[in-house]
Amino acid sequence: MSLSLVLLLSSMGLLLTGLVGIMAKKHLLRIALAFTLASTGVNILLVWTGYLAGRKAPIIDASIEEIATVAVVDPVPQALVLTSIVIGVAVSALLVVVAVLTSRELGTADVRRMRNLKW
Amino acid sequence: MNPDFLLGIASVAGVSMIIAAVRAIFVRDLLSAIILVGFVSLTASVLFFLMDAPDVAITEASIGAGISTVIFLWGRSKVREE
Amino acid sequence: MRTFIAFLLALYLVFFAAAAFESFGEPQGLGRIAEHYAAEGFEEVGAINLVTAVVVTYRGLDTLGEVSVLFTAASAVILLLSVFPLGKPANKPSSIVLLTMKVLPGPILLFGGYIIAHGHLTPGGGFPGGAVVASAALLVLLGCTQEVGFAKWLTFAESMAGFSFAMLGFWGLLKLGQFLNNSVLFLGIPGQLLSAGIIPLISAAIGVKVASELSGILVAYRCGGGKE
Amino acid sequence: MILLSALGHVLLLIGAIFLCISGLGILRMPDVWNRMHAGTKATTLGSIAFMLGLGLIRPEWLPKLLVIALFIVLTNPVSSHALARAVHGVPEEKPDNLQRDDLQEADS
Repeated sequence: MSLSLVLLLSSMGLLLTGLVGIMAKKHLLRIALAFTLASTGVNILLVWTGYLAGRKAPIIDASIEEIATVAVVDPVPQALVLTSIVIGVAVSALLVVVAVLTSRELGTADVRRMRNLKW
Repeated sequence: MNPDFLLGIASVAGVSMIIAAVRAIFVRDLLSAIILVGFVSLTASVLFFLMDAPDVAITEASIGAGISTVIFLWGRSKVREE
Repeated sequence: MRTFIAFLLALYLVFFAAAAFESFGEPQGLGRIAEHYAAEGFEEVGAINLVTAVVVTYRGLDTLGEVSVLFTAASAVILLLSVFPLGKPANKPSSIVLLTMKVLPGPILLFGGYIIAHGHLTPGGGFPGGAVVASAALLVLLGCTQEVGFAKWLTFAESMAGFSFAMLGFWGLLKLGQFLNNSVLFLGIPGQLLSAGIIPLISAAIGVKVASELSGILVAYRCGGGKE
Repeated sequence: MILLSALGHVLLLIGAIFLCISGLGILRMPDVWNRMHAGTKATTLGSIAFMLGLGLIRPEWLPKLLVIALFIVLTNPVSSHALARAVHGVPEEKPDNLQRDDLQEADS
């Protein structure tokens, strides 16, 4: 077991849990919660693709003695995930608002009991 | 830092994160599920820090454990069910 | 039963992803682009924190697009909640919470400003700092029952931040022929607060934009949409 | 220097013990009020001891850690207070042996 494998397995497990929750749950807020879990798993997976064991954070200060290309981890996935987290919370806010308005309109938040969805 | 030490922290954080996520999916009480998802975000920020991504760790800690939890708590208090 | 089927389906999807990862394996070194950033970024943009350098200048155009995605989501929330109002909470906070609400947002705002201003030196930048500032706004919102004073400035702050981000980009386009070129301002000595060209300015713009959008969502939750 | 470091380690141990006791209290206590008591008082003391111990081991971190400790002192009781006010409105959580309820009269 290396550190990289542990990180990969935990991100995959989180993604799996989130997908199961999205597919198997019936309550709208629980689907939104599972969506948040899955997006956290994807974020960890994306940062993992730039992780190199034994290197340092991509901040070039006095603690880095060698040339920077062999001393730091990949900054590009981290920059991607930084924006992805903030967008994820805005999207889950939108999901929650849609779930609340739907439950107010139909009287239930359970997807099995939403009968009058034909239009 | 010591690699074995890092491996231990990562194992504890990852295992507790996955247990909390599974319980968040299958627990009956919605409030417990929301708090468990906040815990998952917190451990995920620990994992980000172990992956040498301190920027992402700060963002995940302040957003995942703060604002996201508040958003879901608001949704729980406003959802109407008969 | 339903959970089991969902588990099998999700397992299939995750194995699909794992097989895709297997084809290029565990990362061995930096990619070509990342190698360029790590080798030249220090001289090219003068920033110590490479992540902020990538977010703000190298991938600044992408960040502009991502910020507009954020704007779309936030404005959808505010629009939905102003069309379908849900009513306001009636509970009145106690005096201890009210006093804390007056004292604590100052230090939290200071910390958020520190994170934004030192984005090119230490871990941080526009996105984390904006989230911290939004949590200060959340603290203010928890202690109030009616309209809050800063709510009417959020739209103005948000649009000014977006406008200044785009204008800083066009400044580089006009002066040096490249959108979001970092060298339009002096690069300075790396490691000082006033260095790294326009990175602190763009970080401040991103921070104000993220903070105003997230707190706009929270204000809409608390007070039911905007006035307009 | 070594004395300061040893004192710091002792403070770390005290903080860890207090945090452990507070976690145990949250698990074992019977109702919300007791659990909140365990989760606030012991956690505050444990966190402050932790910060002070870490600051004695690494003296260059001491100002930041003191600021964090001050922040914990400001926020932790207030959050516990807000939580208690929220629980007070829930009828099921009212204790059976409650003699008089001053907060009820103050609210109404």
